[in-house]
Amino acid sequence: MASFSRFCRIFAGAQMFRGLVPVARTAVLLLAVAATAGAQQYPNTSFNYTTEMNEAVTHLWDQLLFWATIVFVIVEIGILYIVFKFKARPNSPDPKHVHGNTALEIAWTAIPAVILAFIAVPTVKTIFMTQAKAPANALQVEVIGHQWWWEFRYPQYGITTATELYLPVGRPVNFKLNTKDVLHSFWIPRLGGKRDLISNRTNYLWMTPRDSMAMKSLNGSCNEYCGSSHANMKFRAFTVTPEQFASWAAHQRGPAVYGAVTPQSVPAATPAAAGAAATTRSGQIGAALADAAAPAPVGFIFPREKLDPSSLPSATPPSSIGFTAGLAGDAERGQKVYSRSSCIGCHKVSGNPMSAGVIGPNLTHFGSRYSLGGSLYENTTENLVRWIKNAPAMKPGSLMPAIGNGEYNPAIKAKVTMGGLSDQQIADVAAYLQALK
Amino acid sequence: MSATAVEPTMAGGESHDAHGHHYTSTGLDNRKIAIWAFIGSECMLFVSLISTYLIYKGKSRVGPYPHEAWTDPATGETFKAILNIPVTSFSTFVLLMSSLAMVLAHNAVVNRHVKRTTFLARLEGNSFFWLMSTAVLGIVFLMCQAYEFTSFVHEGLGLTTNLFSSSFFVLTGFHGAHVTAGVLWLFTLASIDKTRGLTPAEELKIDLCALYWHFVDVVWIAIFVLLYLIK
Amino acid sequence: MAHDTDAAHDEHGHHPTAKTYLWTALFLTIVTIVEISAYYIKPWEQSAIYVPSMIFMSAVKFAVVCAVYMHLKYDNKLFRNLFVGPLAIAIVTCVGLLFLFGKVAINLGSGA
Amino acid sequence: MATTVAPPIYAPAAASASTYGEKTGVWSWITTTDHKRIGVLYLFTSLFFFIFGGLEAAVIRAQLAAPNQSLVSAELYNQLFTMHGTTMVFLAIMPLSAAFFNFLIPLQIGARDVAFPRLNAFSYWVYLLGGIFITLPIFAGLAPNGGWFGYAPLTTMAYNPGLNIDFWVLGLQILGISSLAAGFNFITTIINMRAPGMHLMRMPMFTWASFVVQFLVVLAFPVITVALVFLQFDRFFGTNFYTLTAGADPLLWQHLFWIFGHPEVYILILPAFGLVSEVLPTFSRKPLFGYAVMVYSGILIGFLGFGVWAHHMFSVGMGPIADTVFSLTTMLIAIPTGVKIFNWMSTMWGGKLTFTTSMCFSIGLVAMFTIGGLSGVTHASPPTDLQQTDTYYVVAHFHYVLFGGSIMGIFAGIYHYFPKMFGRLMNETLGKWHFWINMIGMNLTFGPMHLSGLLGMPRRIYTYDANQGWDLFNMMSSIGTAIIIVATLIFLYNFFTSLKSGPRAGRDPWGASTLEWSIPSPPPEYNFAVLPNVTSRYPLWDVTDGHDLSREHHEGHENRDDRVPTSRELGIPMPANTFKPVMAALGLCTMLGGMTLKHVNDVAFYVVVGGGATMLVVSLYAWLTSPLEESH
Repeated sequence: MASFSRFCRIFAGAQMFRGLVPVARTAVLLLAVAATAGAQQYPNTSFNYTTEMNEAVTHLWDQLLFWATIVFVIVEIGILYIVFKFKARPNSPDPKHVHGNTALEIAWTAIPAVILAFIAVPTVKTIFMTQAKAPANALQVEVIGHQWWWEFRYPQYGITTATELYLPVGRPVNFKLNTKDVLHSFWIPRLGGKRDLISNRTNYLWMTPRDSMAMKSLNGSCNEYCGSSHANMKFRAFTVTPEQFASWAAHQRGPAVYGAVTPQSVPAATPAAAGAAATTRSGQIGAALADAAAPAPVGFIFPREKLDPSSLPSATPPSSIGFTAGLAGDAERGQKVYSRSSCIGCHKVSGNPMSAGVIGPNLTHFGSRYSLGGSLYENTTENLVRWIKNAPAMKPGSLMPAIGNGEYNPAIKAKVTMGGLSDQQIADVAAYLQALK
Repeated sequence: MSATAVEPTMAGGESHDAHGHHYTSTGLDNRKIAIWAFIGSECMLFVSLISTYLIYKGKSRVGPYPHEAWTDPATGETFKAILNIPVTSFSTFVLLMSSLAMVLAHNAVVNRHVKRTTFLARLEGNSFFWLMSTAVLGIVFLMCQAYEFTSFVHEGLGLTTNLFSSSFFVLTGFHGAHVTAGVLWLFTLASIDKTRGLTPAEELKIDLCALYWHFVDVVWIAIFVLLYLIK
Repeated sequence: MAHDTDAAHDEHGHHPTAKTYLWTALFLTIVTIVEISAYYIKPWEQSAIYVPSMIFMSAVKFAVVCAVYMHLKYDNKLFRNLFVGPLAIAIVTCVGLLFLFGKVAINLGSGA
Repeated sequence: MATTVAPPIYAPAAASASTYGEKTGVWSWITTTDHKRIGVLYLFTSLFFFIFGGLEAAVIRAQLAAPNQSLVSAELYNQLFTMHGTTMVFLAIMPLSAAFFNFLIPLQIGARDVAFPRLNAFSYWVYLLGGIFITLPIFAGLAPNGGWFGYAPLTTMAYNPGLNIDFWVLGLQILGISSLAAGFNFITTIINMRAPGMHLMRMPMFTWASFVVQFLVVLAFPVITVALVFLQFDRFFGTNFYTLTAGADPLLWQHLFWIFGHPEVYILILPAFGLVSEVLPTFSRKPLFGYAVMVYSGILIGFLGFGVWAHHMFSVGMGPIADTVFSLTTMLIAIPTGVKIFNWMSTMWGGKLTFTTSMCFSIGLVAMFTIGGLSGVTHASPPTDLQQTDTYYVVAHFHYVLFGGSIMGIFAGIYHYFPKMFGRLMNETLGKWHFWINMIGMNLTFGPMHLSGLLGMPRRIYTYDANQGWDLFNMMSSIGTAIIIVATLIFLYNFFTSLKSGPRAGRDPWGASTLEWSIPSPPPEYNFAVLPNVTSRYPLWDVTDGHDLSREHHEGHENRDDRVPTSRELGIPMPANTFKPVMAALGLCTMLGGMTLKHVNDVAFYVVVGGGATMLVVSLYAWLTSPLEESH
């Protein structure tokens, strides 16, 4: 007993202060981050002035933070003061038995109520402002959530794509949110405004990226837990100028440059040239996407050098998926393999009449994307061949089955024997897909 | 009240009454407070079930529907409106009468001491008769429900048919399960009454069952209107 | 003792008689008959007051059973509170849910 | 206000006497109906689950310490966070509170037991069996994996065909029955078992908080029961409540879940508030400031708790009107909560503060809960909430509320009531180490989560990419978790060594004011030899009109050889030990748990479920037809 009261005296002084260090540190960090919000090392900050919606929300947040900080400081300093001031001392008298004070209690009921009114009014205003109907001239984008990747459709332009979203600055964009399966949540932290994708319901979310946001690559994520690969359900939004967007859209609505037309109408020279080009560029597995000598796409594609470092996935494939080194892929062969394989059951490539599946991502311009597997891996040939070979081993729960010969396919709980692809065939398919710019 | 308030100063083994009842702060019996808390809790249970039914009302993608006929576009088969108001009106009335029998059973036990001469007076005091009547009326209600369920299944409305059927069967099924539990309780009380006769001091035993039974009845009052009569 | 609640009454003296129970049953039966009739009287059934009138009648029945058969009218106030409090929360929750799922709307013009 | 409590007619408990009554041995614990023993059982079981849930969290934090790690698979990670939430909510914090309900409420209101002692035993055994049922599957990789709020349709058969969710659904049903049974029991106990003169407005704050909590339990749990029945029927019998192809609305589950889920939050926090409201006045040597307002604010928080559920769902698109309504009701709750904070501070104001470990934890609660409360206000505003919901910011918020609030309060309660429970004091030096290390670890773990969340990190992700600006904060959080583990180890060491060899506590080691401190530590099985006649809110202080507050702490050494008389000697009838509630609990859990066999083997399903049901019904009849007390 004696030791404990001695302890109290020692600790009440020194330790009580030391314990608040983490609190103080957190507060300082919070301020530091607030000051550097938007800086490069924090690519996904959530309160910004990037859209009119997020600006309104950020104003509201500033007010909330202001009042919260005041209350925080009053309470915490109050506690510290009380702890030091009223610590029991050997000769301190017994306290008076105060049971309450009506005036005081009314005061600290009323003051928070007033503060809350200060918060409530702008809150309600912002609710109605951010949930108003989208302007008529808005770019319509249908966002469809799948386990575990994002499909984007531009009904005004006849475009269907996946994982990578192009948004023109200065024009409102109205996202129409639906899900094919379970619940997901659509969020681009930098632009603001999270909204859930609810089965059997449609949600909307609209905003206008500021002109100052041109040429930015922004990260988006799924925020509603949706199963095994919830963490891997990511996407990118590229904010571009209206001209770039027009160029991109014009190209995206048609087939890819390579294999853009059905075989019988192909001009004699093109396939060979394109095929040769594809062979050179993927002559060695591991050649990077960017140094390809493939025909330049006719439409705008967000330039690689403008990508934010945070927008390129850093995950590496599991070492368990082996792949024969040094295989050269041939796009023309690959197109044939692809068109006969099970790929076409789920995937669509406009211009390839065999490939009309709608379950998996649309691959029409796959070669122009920077990532694959729902943005889990960077789109390199090395990653792609492994993905084709054994997607479930690359991404937990992947609904795309393993296709490589001899790989274990969890969907049928057996190794792939019938209809599987050899490494050479996979390399060819990869070359074909990479050529789809 | 059967609870005996023991003077605190006398607290000790000797001062407890024969039934082992302890001092209580309100002078009420613990069990009666507990059953009312239970009934309050049951309100939330049934409200969740009823709300679900109402939320899904009219949202079924395929029929049969409760109040209107439906033709299956795939097969051209026609299903009539499924709810049978006359039968349910009858079972509603039966349940209402069972509540009457229940209060009369309670009344009979409480007024055990009254001297009864006429036939009607003796009938009024026959707690066993009223308990059995309540239970039998409860069984009649359950039989109506069983008839209703089987005829629905015959008419093409199974548990898994559509949103309406799932929410309907689970809601009325829950209610039916409550009635079943009540019937078992009533039979238990009736058998005690038959073997040794419930005394006015045991009035609470009937009261607890009665409160439960009436609650099941008022839930049905709500279900009858919200499910059956309002389209 | 028991300062904070009503002193426990000797309930027995306050209980209604069998006659009251019979009259109550008669009243409940009549209301039920009116309810069922309303279902079949087309002008009533299709009028705007049908739903409110049905809910009102069932609420009356509900209240009468609780008050008389469940003795809430005669028993300790505590029981009434134990029942009415949760019931109120339950009803408010139900109405809230119906609003949230668009089953009722403040703007009755749009056809609630 | 002179003598308010009859002086004890016996001496404090002697060490050699068995802890609770005469009955000893494992069997006596299994068959016990003594609320104090059941409280102790709750305490040990829930501490075990608290450790278990903490280990789950430790694995989670190890996985997230750096980007792109693969310590555990995605599937196992999803099971871990689901079970961490489920364990902490249903198997740790709620039953830790239940340990105090059981142990304290009858003592605080001057009763000899709870209203239904056997139902109380039943609650505990159902909880234990349900906890085992829901926890064991993780060792087979079959643990629930739908998140602790199990949003449909992810939990339906179409998207989750394994047994994982079946364990979750049935486990929660079992645990719900335990909580409901306890709820009815304690409502009745508090209404009806109070000692003479113990008005409602004289009840100790912990009892008041518990009283509100029991109402929340009995009103909130039926709703989750219904939601789970729907899910169970969907999975077992093919109903359509959450079947998308039938047109089901996934928001039905969300609304039902949160109608339960929000009151559940108050079920978790209010008992901690109650414990703190016992500790702060004791070590300030002052009555609780604004007792009545504290009571009313507790009731108001409980009541408003039923009107704010949809604030968990601002991102589902309910429309501006619903968002506004739920936003405003949520902000309203901040008012009574703020009043509590200020009243606690005023309780300390002008007091004579002694910083025992329990006092430190109580002050810690006030300081840390404030942070959680303020971040809660930022969620109350739907537009800003949209930038926060389902990110680590929310994770930070509710850990400040639940760890900084509930757990801190429960630790305060454990240090404060350990002497009453076991007759010995915990080591204060170790306690202080525990407090400070825990405080540092907690802030280091959950503080940076605010930032990783605002910097865009979603919750429930098993991995994250490098270059997202989250690495530092995640590393801090993981280091913080390691520090919390150190603190918890210190606590466990302290707890178990003090249990064996802590200094004897005596009747009232803290100079506290409420009834439970007027009887020996640990209390005899009948608690009060004479039911006290209460005339004041602080009976032990008002005995001496506050003049004796500086008295020496009871060391408990005096009268060591005196023995507390048994209930038999005093002629107090006490509930007999019985095995029937255990049998009923076993039957119930066999029946419900056996339902998982539906997807395995039909015959086994019918045999086990039928067997369990029979066992339940038979033991219930045996229980209800046998008298509560031994005949003397």
